[in-house]
Amino acid sequence: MTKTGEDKDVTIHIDEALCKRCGFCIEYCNKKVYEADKDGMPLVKNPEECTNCRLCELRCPDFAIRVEVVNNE
Amino acid sequence: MTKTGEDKDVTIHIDEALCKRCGFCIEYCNKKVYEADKDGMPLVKNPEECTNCRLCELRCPDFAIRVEVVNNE
Amino acid sequence: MSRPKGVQLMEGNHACAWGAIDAGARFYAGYPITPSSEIAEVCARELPGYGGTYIQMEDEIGSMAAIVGASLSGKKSFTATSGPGFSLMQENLGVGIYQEAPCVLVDIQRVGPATGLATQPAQADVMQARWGTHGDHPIIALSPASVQEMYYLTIRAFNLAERFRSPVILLGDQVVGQTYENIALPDPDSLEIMDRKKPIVPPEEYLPYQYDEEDLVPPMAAYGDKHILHASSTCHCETGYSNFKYGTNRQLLTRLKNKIYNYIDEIIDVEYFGPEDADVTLISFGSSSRVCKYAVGLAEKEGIKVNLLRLISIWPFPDREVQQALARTGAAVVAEMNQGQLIGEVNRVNTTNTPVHLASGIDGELIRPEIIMTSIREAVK
Amino acid sequence: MSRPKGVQLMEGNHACAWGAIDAGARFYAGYPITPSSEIAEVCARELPGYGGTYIQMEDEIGSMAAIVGASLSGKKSFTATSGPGFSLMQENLGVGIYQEAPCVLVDIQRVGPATGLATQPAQADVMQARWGTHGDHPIIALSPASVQEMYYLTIRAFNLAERFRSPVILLGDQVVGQTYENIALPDPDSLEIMDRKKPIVPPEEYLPYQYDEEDLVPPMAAYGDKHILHASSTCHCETGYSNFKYGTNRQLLTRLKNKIYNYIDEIIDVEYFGPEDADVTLISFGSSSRVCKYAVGLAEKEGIKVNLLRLISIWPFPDREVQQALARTGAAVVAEMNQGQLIGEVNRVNTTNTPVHLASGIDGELIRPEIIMTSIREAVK
Amino acid sequence: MAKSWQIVLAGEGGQGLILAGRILSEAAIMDGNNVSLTSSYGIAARGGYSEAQVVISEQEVYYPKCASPDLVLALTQQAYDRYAENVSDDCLIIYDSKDVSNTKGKNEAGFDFKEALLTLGNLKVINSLFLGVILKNRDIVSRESMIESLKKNLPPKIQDINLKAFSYGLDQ
Amino acid sequence: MAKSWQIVLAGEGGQGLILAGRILSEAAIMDGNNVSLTSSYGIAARGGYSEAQVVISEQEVYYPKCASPDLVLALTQQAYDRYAENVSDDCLIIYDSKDVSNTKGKNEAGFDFKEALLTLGNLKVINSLFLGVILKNRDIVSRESMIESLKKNLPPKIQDINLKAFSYGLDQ
Amino acid sequence: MAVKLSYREYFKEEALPLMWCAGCGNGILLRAITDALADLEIPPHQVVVSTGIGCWGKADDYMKTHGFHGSHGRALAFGTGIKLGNPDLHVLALMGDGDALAIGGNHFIHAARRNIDITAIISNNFTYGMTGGQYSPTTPLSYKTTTSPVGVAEPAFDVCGLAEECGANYVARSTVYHVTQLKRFIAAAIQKKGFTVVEAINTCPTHFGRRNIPGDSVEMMEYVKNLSVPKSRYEKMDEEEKAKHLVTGELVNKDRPDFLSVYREINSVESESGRGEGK
Amino acid sequence: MAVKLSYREYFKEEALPLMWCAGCGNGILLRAITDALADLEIPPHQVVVSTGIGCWGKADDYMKTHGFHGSHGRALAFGTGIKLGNPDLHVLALMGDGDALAIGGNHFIHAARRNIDITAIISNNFTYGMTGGQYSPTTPLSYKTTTSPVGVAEPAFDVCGLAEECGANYVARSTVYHVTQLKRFIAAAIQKKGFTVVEAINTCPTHFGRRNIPGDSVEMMEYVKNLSVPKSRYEKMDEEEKAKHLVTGELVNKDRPDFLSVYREINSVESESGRGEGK
Ligand SMILES: Cc1ncc(C[n+]2csc(CCOP(=O)(O)OP(=O)(O)O)c2C)c(N)n1
Ligand SMILES: Cc1ncc(C[n+]2csc(CCOP(=O)(O)OP(=O)(O)O)c2C)c(N)n1
Ligand code: SF4
Ligand code: SF4
Ligand code: SF4
Ligand code: SF4
Ligand code: SF4
Ligand code: SF4
Ligand SMILES: [Mg+2]
Ligand SMILES: [Mg+2]
Repeated sequence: MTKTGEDKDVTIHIDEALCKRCGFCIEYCNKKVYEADKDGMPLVKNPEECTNCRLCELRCPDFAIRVEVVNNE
Repeated sequence: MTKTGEDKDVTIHIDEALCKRCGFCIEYCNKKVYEADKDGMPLVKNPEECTNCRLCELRCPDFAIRVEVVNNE
Repeated sequence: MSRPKGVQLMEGNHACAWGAIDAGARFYAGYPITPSSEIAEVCARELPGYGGTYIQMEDEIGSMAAIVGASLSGKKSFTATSGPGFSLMQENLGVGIYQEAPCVLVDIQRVGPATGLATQPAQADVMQARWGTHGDHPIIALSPASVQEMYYLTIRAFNLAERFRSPVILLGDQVVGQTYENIALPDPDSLEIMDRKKPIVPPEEYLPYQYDEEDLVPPMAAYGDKHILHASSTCHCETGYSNFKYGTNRQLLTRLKNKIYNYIDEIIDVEYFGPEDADVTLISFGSSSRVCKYAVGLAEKEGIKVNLLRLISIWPFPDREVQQALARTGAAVVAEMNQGQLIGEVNRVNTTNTPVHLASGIDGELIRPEIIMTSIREAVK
Repeated sequence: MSRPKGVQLMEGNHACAWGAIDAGARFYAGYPITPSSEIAEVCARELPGYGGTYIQMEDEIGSMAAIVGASLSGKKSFTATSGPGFSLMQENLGVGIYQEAPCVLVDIQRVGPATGLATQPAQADVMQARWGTHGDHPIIALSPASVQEMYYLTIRAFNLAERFRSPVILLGDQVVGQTYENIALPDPDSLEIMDRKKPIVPPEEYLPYQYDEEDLVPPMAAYGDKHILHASSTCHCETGYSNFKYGTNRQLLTRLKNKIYNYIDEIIDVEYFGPEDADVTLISFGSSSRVCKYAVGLAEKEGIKVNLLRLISIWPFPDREVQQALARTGAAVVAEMNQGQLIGEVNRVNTTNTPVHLASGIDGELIRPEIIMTSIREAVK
Repeated sequence: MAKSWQIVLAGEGGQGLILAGRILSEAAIMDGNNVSLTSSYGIAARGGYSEAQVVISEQEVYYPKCASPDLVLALTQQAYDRYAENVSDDCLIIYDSKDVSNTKGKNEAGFDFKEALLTLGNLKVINSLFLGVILKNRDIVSRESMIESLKKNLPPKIQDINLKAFSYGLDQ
Repeated sequence: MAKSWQIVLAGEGGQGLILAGRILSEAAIMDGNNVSLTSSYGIAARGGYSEAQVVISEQEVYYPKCASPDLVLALTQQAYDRYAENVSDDCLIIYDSKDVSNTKGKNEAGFDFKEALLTLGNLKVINSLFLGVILKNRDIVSRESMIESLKKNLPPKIQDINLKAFSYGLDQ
Repeated sequence: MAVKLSYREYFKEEALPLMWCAGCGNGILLRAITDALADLEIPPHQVVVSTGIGCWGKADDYMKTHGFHGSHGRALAFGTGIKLGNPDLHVLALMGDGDALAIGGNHFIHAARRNIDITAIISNNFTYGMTGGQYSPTTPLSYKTTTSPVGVAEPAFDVCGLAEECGANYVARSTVYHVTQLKRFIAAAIQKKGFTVVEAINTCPTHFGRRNIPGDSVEMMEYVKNLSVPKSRYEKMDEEEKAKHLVTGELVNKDRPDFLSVYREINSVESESGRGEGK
Repeated sequence: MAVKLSYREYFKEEALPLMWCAGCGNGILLRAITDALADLEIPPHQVVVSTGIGCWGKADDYMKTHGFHGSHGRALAFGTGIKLGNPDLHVLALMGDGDALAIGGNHFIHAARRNIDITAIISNNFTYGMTGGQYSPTTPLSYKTTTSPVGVAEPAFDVCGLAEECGANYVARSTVYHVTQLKRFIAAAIQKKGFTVVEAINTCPTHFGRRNIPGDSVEMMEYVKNLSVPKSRYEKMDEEEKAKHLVTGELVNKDRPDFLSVYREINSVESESGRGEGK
């Protein structure tokens, strides 16, 4: 149920079961990381652009996004 | 029950049954028209000083004072 | 939206609002609460078109206050709420009773206490409707069982309010409030509408609480009339002004009670359903009573003869009718959506010591026929 | 002022406040109202010295809310009011019942409805105490008849609140509240004081509404404890969190009722006065019951043998005790300062069809002995 | 039956009737009795009718009001009228002979409180004065207890004048 | 006994179940019947379980709920499970064959609503579609009334596509 | 013949004597109100006084206009229904500080926000007089009352500031000492459409005075007099001085449309555009 | 070992999915609160959330701290008892605009006046979401709701202005769009003693949005974003422009002593001077 866009040091998890297709993440990512599928579900299309600002996670009203830094440990 | 201080054109009626001896009329008449008897009841002592400002009537909390202009009709 | 014409599918709450409008209500004050809010919504939309006013108050206390105020200004006024709001309205309901302000309070019951189950039905405000406000007071309450009755009993509530100069409670529940059923609104001109008695004496002679001996109800001026209306929440005499003399209180409380209890036959409204001779009598009201009718059929299939006494008016309690029903049949079941409220009243008048069983629906849904059947079976055991 | 020592002349309201303090109350929230305000005044003066807090809220709604909140923070808390305020407290009283927040609500009854006679006694909130808040709920209420009892029953109210995890109502009236009588406060150490059960499981295992089967009462953590306390006014399961599953509501309402009604013997408290065999049994409570004792003597002089069943606890209603009393004597008089409230309950349990007369004191003063005597004479006719 | 007293102190607000009731009640408690003290007053915050009722008994007090007073103090005509018709013949009425003019004349004693107060030189000690007068007429409580109660209930600086007023009443 | 129908439309929020109940009910009224329509939904504002119950009868409707449904539409597994076990054998269950996988298999009909909707080219007409499927299986109301009711309850600009969906359901 | 009306047209003389204590300013305020009504020549039957519960709440007993004596704190809520029930009425809500700002605070702020056409006349005596002198939301910090025997721990509301913040059209403060000013403000408030507030600083020698002001009624009146300062002087004070005083004068005077005007306008636009077909 | 806490210490993950609608900002606000608590490293058992009744009032269902879910509009009144019952607690009152300002308005102004040490976090979505979208005291004038089908006739409260007028120590406004600012304000409010208010302008696409904002959740969020302007920009606006916007930022930040400090000080002075002899 989790879509992962993996690149550089950031992983973005989207919990499809939690996502209610509000479109906030898609609209408000400055880096246009997301795109909507035909159902309105966000797909991680440009993970390489992600700056790990985590605003999408904080703005997701349904706790459906997790932005994780992987290589930073 | 009504004490009358008559002079010039002003008559001052005080309803003794209504008066609760608060002392406002005595204290706040600029012309010192009233004096207290030993019970605290206002007596019209200097009616000739009265300017008919009617403040004592308006400030009497018990509707006990009536200041009337007699000769003005 | 205009007044619905012809046979309609209509929600009970909408039927209530239209009943009020047809009864002449021109003022609604309320505070939204599930499952009653649709009444407010219809009023907000429709009243301006009738020259009336909708106001959403800051809370239910203010809502009840506003309808009492508007009543004294000569308007037919009402409010609608549910349990939590009903609790908040109690103080000013008492003011309305005491000042004899005709108005209607609609309580669409849901599961309580507290927030409980906000969207689910119950009938657990029955005793509160009678006793919720402090001090001695009578009350009139009606209990509709269908969308049809939401309409007609709302009109009746206004009529009784005007007739008795008293707040009247329409005690619905989530089922009758939010079920959609077919209904045809009648021609408004065909309705019998009552209006408060106005004073006939000249203004100088008018005493707002001087009552007619014939019915104990004082003719009622409105604010703005030359007949001066003084209404007080404090013990008062015929003048309406406070009066603390020995005897005034007894006189006032006694009249307030008698003006209703002496004319109880104008209020009491019950329905008998099923065979006259039965093994068990069901006693019920509101949406539960429909399920009772259904259960009468089920019981028949099981070979048990059951009839139903449905209380359409529940306060004042129809002592005589219940007593007779208890005496006639050897066993009774009270079906209600609570832990046992009306059953206390039934037992109060149960001079025949008829065994009375409780069918108690507290599952946050319309009481299931099976619950009633279980009690019926117990009763004939 | 320090704690009064020795035999004292003390007002009932003061005795109530001292009872609360001696019971361990350390939080009072209220809104002044005649004839209860002296309770607030003593608390305002004394609580700080006991490390407690007095707060005057903006209204009675807030007062009731605050004592429920403080209760969950681990404090014994209470409020005092009279009719109008009692009406306003009903909604949040229901929250306290539902969340099982031990606390005490003192209602010093005056004449209602509405403002009525603010300084005069009545006992017309009896039924309101039982049914004033919406929805199904049980309640415990005690009714003191003297300054002494204002003290001791306040302590008992707190003890019952803690024992049953429930709000308890002390239903006084203007007479017991504002009469001065001789009283000696006992050594506080000599008193039996109950405290709520605390959880014994480790914090991770604690479920705030998981109850002990033995008494149906859940052990109670306090806010600030590592045992997380979640209290909800919405239908909830053992976790305290909202739960809307079929069955949860029935389970919760049933437990709330049973936790009290299954242990009713720990609550019921009555006094028998006068000869065992009598022509008439008086049934009364609170200040009226004192007048009944007086009337017992008057009747004796007239050659009528009268005894009294005094209800010290009035809710839950002592069905059995009243039933027995009605069965034992052939006639009963219910004496109360209202238009007939307790008498309804008496009749509810009157399976012997004993004639029950009402002695109704609604003159805004302590019921006169003569009113009771008239009913006694009627009863023996 | 056990010894008991029902005393009504009636007049108007500001005459210290309720304080007097308290002083009398506490004295009775010192004597070892049970006491009920109730008071009532009209809605008017000041002035207007006011009264205190004291029931004193060796037994438990059931009815805390004075159903059949043994003694009524009436400082105004209104107070007098309220009771004169209804009390039993055994009840002593002490009334203010200046304020109360219509009296029935049986088992009662007039007293000129105003004059006594002028003699005492203080208008505010009326309650100590009438307590003295009452005790002079009826031994409701012991004089020692009364004096102790007066001391307990009055601020030190006005105790002397009040005790003097009390003695004065007692001596009339 | 008089002719009567108990129909349950069950699924989740957003599937237009309650509007469908309304359309069905109004059609039944046009046919001259009595109707009760009730709906219930979970506390979740969106998504979550949702259902409409329609009782249609020539007689007065006493019990406004479906005590023994004649037809259940189940658009989700949850909806199916809620009823499958409890309904009588006479009750027809129409279920979404894509969403509902565990079925009991007796007196029931699966239908692939999603596919039909894709064919129709509009995901929002599901309620008109299933009303068609229902009418195809059981003559609850007349087709004329149903069409009139659909027209009455839908905004003009989406009427055509909904009527198309209804016919599509009816033809399957 | 335009005879000037007297306050006696509104004042119920036969109800004298007033129930209030000696030195209580309620009578002065009552006189100012009835004088203002007389000046405005509003027929008594076009006036409704809606009173709260409290000493000041007893004012209706002395008024010959229409009267409503409701529950504590709700004068504005009842008044809202009265006004909307008959928009031609002049509705005066007579409230104590407890009525208006303790239990009734919510109605107060909402009435101001809505700008309902009612005149609130608040007797602020800094205490709950009727119930025996407990502290109120206007009792000055650290003052003594029966429920703050060592001093109240809560700062007081600025009644006029609150009314202004919430949107009242007219807000003025005067005192029972400044009787002519008081009457003037009351008359102005009644004339103004929308929600209007006159706060009258009042004496309560019996309770507030007794515990805080050594002396008698006159001392209490002196306190009221000295507490209040006109805007011109107030503005020149430093913060510390300001905190010890209350500014008097007309503090707000504007003409936002009142609730009913807005309500009617909004709803008529609509019915013109075809909805609200009901007759 | 000082491991930085995660919002998961406060957030009840097992309660997911949230009951709120798609595009409802309540979840964003919840995240901001739990993040703020984590930043402040306050142990969960020292926190009580007191919620009202409404969509936002359901927030306690998702919190692992102590929780109180009371009656509509009373979160602050229950919270006052909770706080005074155990002054060591951090009490957060989570209220909708209806909770805080309609039925609960009185508790709000009094809590601010008293300066009771509670943090009020208000989700202002301009409507009663839970009951189906009726107008609230923050619905902007002339906007449509189910009970104002042609537009509401009442002007809206300025929530922050009201809090300031009544005396709150800290008042800030942000939006669910400005998530980092929102968290910062919440953290500051929790840290500050006394009554503190954070107003979070929120989305309600289902009700407020549906009737007033053509489009979907994103359009609703755009509305919220565009409605709000920072202080610096706001101050440069003319009155007309101001009326169409809501200023965001920290609007009040001061340090009046809180209620309990004053209460304790006043009462201790007294007990030193000999009264309050009770143990
Ligand atoms: C619901 C309710 N709570 C409390 C009271 C008791 N009560 C009567 S008047 C009053 C306060 C009066 O104060 P205020 O409004 O300032 O008027 P004042 O007496 O000072 O003129 C209170 C608390 C009541 N009557 N009703
Ligand atoms: C006393 C009472 N009145 C009314 C209600 C019904 N009610 C529940 S939530 C609510 C309003 C919710 O609006 P708001 O506080 O703004 O929260 P939102 O749902 O918008 O988050 C109302 C009126 C209630 N539960 N209790
Ligand atoms: S913000 Fe969250 S809920 Fe909204 S579309 Fe993105 S992942 Fe889904
Ligand atoms: S973390 Fe920032 S940049 Fe990365 S996807 Fe989210 S919003 Fe876009
Ligand atoms: S002002 Fe009035 S009441 Fe006061 S002393 Fe003068 S006359 Fe008497
Ligand atoms: S009218 Fe004026 S001058 Fe004359 S007595 Fe009165 S206050 Fe004094
Ligand atoms: S108590 Fe105070 S406000 Fe009340 S009448 Fe007396 S002086 Fe006036
Ligand atoms: S109705 Fe509005 S506030 Fe409620 S959950 Fe839906 S979007 Fe959120
Ligand atoms: Mg006051
Ligand atoms: Mg909201």
